[in-house]
Amino acid sequence: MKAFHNKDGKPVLMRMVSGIKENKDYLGEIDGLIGDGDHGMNMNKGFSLFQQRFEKETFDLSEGLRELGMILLNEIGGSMGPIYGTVFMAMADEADGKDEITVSDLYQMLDQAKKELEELVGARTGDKTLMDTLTPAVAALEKAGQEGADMQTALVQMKKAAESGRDSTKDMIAKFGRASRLGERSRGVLDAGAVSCCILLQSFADGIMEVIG
Amino acid sequence: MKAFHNKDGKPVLMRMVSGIKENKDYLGEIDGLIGDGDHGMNMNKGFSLFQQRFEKETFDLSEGLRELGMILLNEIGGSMGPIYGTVFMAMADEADGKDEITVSDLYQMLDQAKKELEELVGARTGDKTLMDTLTPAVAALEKAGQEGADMQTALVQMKKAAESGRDSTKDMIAKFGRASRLGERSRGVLDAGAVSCCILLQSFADGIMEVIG
Amino acid sequence: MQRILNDPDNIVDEMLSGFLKANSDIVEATENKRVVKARCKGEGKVGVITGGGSGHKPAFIGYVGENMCDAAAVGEICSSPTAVAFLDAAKCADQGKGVACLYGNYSGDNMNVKMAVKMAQKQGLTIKTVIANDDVASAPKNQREKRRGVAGEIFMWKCGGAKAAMGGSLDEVINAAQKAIDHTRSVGIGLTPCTLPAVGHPNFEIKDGTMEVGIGHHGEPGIEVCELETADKMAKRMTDIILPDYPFEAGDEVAVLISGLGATPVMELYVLYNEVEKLLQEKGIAVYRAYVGNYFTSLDMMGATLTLMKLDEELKELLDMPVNTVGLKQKGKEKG
Amino acid sequence: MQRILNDPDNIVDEMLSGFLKANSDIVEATENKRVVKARCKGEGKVGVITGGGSGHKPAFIGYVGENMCDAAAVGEICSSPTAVAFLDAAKCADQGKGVACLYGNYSGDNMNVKMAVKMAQKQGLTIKTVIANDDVASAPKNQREKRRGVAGEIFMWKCGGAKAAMGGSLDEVINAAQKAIDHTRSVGIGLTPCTLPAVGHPNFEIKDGTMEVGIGHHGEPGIEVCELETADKMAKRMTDIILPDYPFEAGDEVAVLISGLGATPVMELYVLYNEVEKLLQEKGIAVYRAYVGNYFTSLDMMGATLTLMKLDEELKELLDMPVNTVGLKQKGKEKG
Ligand SMILES: Nc1ncnc2c1ncn2[C@@H]1O[C@H](COP(=O)(O)OP(=O)(O)O)[C@@H](O)[C@H]1O
Ligand SMILES: Nc1ncnc2c1ncn2[C@@H]1O[C@H](COP(=O)(O)OP(=O)(O)O)[C@@H](O)[C@H]1O
Ligand SMILES: [Mg+2]
Ligand SMILES: [Mg+2]
Ligand SMILES: [Mg+2]
Ligand SMILES: [Mg+2]
Repeated sequence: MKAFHNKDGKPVLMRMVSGIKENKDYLGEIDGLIGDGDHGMNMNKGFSLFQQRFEKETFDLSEGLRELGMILLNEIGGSMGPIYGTVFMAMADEADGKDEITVSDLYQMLDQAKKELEELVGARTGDKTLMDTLTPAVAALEKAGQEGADMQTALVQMKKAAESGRDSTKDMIAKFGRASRLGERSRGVLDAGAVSCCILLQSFADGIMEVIG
Repeated sequence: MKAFHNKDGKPVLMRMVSGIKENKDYLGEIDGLIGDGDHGMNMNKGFSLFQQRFEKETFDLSEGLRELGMILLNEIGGSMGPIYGTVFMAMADEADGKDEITVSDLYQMLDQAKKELEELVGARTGDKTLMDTLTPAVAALEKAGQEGADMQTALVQMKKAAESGRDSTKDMIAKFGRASRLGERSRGVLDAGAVSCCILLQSFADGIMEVIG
Repeated sequence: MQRILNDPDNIVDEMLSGFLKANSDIVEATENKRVVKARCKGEGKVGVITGGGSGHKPAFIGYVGENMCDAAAVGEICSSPTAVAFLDAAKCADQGKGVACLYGNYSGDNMNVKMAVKMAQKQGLTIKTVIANDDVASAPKNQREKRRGVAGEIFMWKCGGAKAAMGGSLDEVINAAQKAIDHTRSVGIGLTPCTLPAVGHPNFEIKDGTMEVGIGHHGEPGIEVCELETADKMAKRMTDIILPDYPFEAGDEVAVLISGLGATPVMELYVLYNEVEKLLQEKGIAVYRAYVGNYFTSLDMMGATLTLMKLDEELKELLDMPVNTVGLKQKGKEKG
Repeated sequence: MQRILNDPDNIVDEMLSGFLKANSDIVEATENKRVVKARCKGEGKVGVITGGGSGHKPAFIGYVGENMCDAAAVGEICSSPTAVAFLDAAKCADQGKGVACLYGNYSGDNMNVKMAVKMAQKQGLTIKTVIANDDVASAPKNQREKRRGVAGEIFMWKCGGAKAAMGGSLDEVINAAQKAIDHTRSVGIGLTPCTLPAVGHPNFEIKDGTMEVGIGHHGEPGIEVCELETADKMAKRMTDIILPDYPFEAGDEVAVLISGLGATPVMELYVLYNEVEKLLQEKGIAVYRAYVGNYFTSLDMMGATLTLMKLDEELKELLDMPVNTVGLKQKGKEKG
């Protein structure tokens, strides 16, 4: 399979919702180690709101991403609202108007998200944030696209890249957000945002694979 | 000996000062059981001030009592300032102008103190306050005077009465001051004011006995 | 004890020194170092004074200023000021029309004020008194004269001070202050004990997960220790104690004062106020003015007091008068 | 956790509801339930807004009112308001002359304000910003742009708000606020951690007998943990951090703000002020105005922040302007 239909987006979105809801406590625990312990709660709030409002609606991938992004931006605040809000809005913008979404479309979507995020936050790879998950995931999709990989393969490679990106944060010193105040003491644990970003990318990929069967 | 000289008052006053200073911690402990633990501190403050100012001065009993009373009234505040201030001022007023102080003069001094105190505070015997020490002490002096007892005998009887008055507070329920809020819970321990009053009367008596040799 | 102190025995003097320097636009020192007076005296009016132990910031000195108290006597931590301090405060405040001494019902204060009044008499100065007794939990209704004064004293000072500023006679000022306190009821809930700096540890206990209903401003035991409740239940419990006591009834207009006891975040006082306001509304009682903040504290105690004053036109007018003190600043009536 | 709460997840909404009801003479609700606006708007002036996470009472909503901020965006506890809340606050405040958004340097706030500014642009509304960075301990002097904003924000709002009230243009308001914060330095000392109501236990530790120098308003670690000191030494330590940073020097006039972090008795803040004032005097630095109280808190944390602003004639005039907000009421210049 080289692509999937934009109109099949709903299960993909719902998969991301369950990914966050199931990992609420886990994300809280990780954030508790070097942050303030509220990352699970913060993420859960936005995704639950989306679920409540859209569970019973019909929508395609780009619409769903936009609504989710809007909820995060307009109703969540903190750091996660603008960060993930920007990510999903950028993805929605790129997917907008497309019936079929190819591997290279996927790459465009995530690459645009990454670029807009870079503009918003100061963080880059190596700073122990969600950028460490997102950046290699985007690179993996780019590579898969260039190599002409099918959707399934591309997604598997993206997941792998996201996971090793996430794991790479363990040995880093935090440069942004609350944990950055800890300096050396922030080393040795995963970054909460890198973990939630990985969960989201995994769920996103799993959702698409489910849809394309 | 039937009397002592007003001009010999200084050692009597200094004896009261040491009585309080030596028992500062003990008074604090007792007050701590059903009060706020500051009775030793409060008493010590006033008597130390008196000591600082008058240790090197010459004064007779009535002058010393007045100065001590003024310090308590004007510089201590709380409950102890007016209570003991009133006591010592009343005693000073009664002793004033007398060269010799007889047993019946002593009775007049303490009886006047008791009366003015009664006017100031609501408490009577049985309310678990210093009145339980002072009232029987005054009665003992009255009786000794009526019986024509000599100074020594009268003072010994007053001390005994004060001690049993103090001890009587153990089984009482406090009706005044901080401890009164405890109701039944205030039973079983001595009243701090009754203890300090007893110490003062004992020191007062011991001081006079020392003076009359 | 995690406190900001030098020698605990000097805390009152040092606090006063800092207070006078920081608020020199409103208050000034007097010859008696335990008496603080207002910079703005008003013209030829009845003097209004108060006084009490320290540790209740902004009470008592925080209510000295334009249209409230003219002077305050300052005691040690949780201990009455001296008779002489009350007397000197009265002398500062006197402008030949007599002085109203408005204070709280504690035995030390009662004694010292009594003596100050006598001394003043000998010097030809008239002091009349009102003794605040708004704390409902401190004695049954048929023994109101035994009740302590707590945060309701602020309404007493506000109304007495306003009456004096309006040119009232000594008796009128006394009557206004007495009326204010007679129309006022308070109750406190303690969530943690407080620690006297010189003692260094709490001298009573409130177990985590419990609360003490009816606690006094010095940690005097309340009427009940029960499980810590949510804000809505606390509000219900507090109003259930206060409302029947006066009573406050449908159609009444009230002033509400919620004061933190010192260490409770003000945010939570607003959560409590939100519940109190709902309960009052349900009962048809309208809030004319509300005051929420740390108005009368108990060192580092957690918890809050709720105070209600039932209003009539006179009390509203007195309450609406502008005031400029460290603890209470008000521009006068602006509500619709 | 001995707190006055219902469901901790609703604390912000409930607090806001209580705050709006209790202070309806000064503030009012808007269509966005996370935006509070001033009842008194001023006439045809530049709008001044702020915003930030909750838990810092009276900041941020407590500084909305006459001659200070026109509206504030409200976030969850210790969490930035949304971009839309900042945008809606700006819309409320706008009178056609543009809006100054004066806020603190935290990454969430930076992101949300950035997005709000963009959205506003698309709608033809100009928002310019000043980002407070007065917390000296949060980054070295050569990285001032990384420093957090703390209690010094109050001076920024006071001066920016005054400039707007005086009819200043958007650029003039921005310049005044920027000047105020550029002239301002703060440092905090934490004595106990704070507890987020939804978490239920402190998420960091300050051991009894120690203190954390340079702590942030959300418990961000400071520069040093040392033994708990007496007030005089704390004052020395704080001034030693602040004074050389600007620098403040002999002959300077300053405004001083000492804010409690929430649970420290105000009495102790005056003890600290007394020491600070002495040290400043020794150095020949004169205090023009002092503010001592709970002006910018961190939930139930114990401790205090010290803030100094170096004054010139312009800043004095702005500081002296009368103001009427819940957190700061001032009658204007009265000092000699
Ligand atoms: N300035 C930033 N740039 C990039 N990522 C950030 C930044 N600030 C925070 N993050 C990410 O957010 C995560 C924490 O999110 P969360 O706990 O929800 O917010 P908060 O830090 O406000 O409590 C961090 O693990 C990090 O990945
Ligand atoms: N109203 C009162 N009448 C008589 N005695 C009192 C009264 N109040 C307090 N006392 C006496 O004072 C003693 C406590 O004194 P102290 O501890 O110095 O003052 P405080 O109670 O203010 O801490 C009590 O033990 C009691 O004997
Ligand atoms: Mg957080
Ligand atoms: Mg977090
Ligand atoms: Mg005491
Ligand atoms: Mg005591």
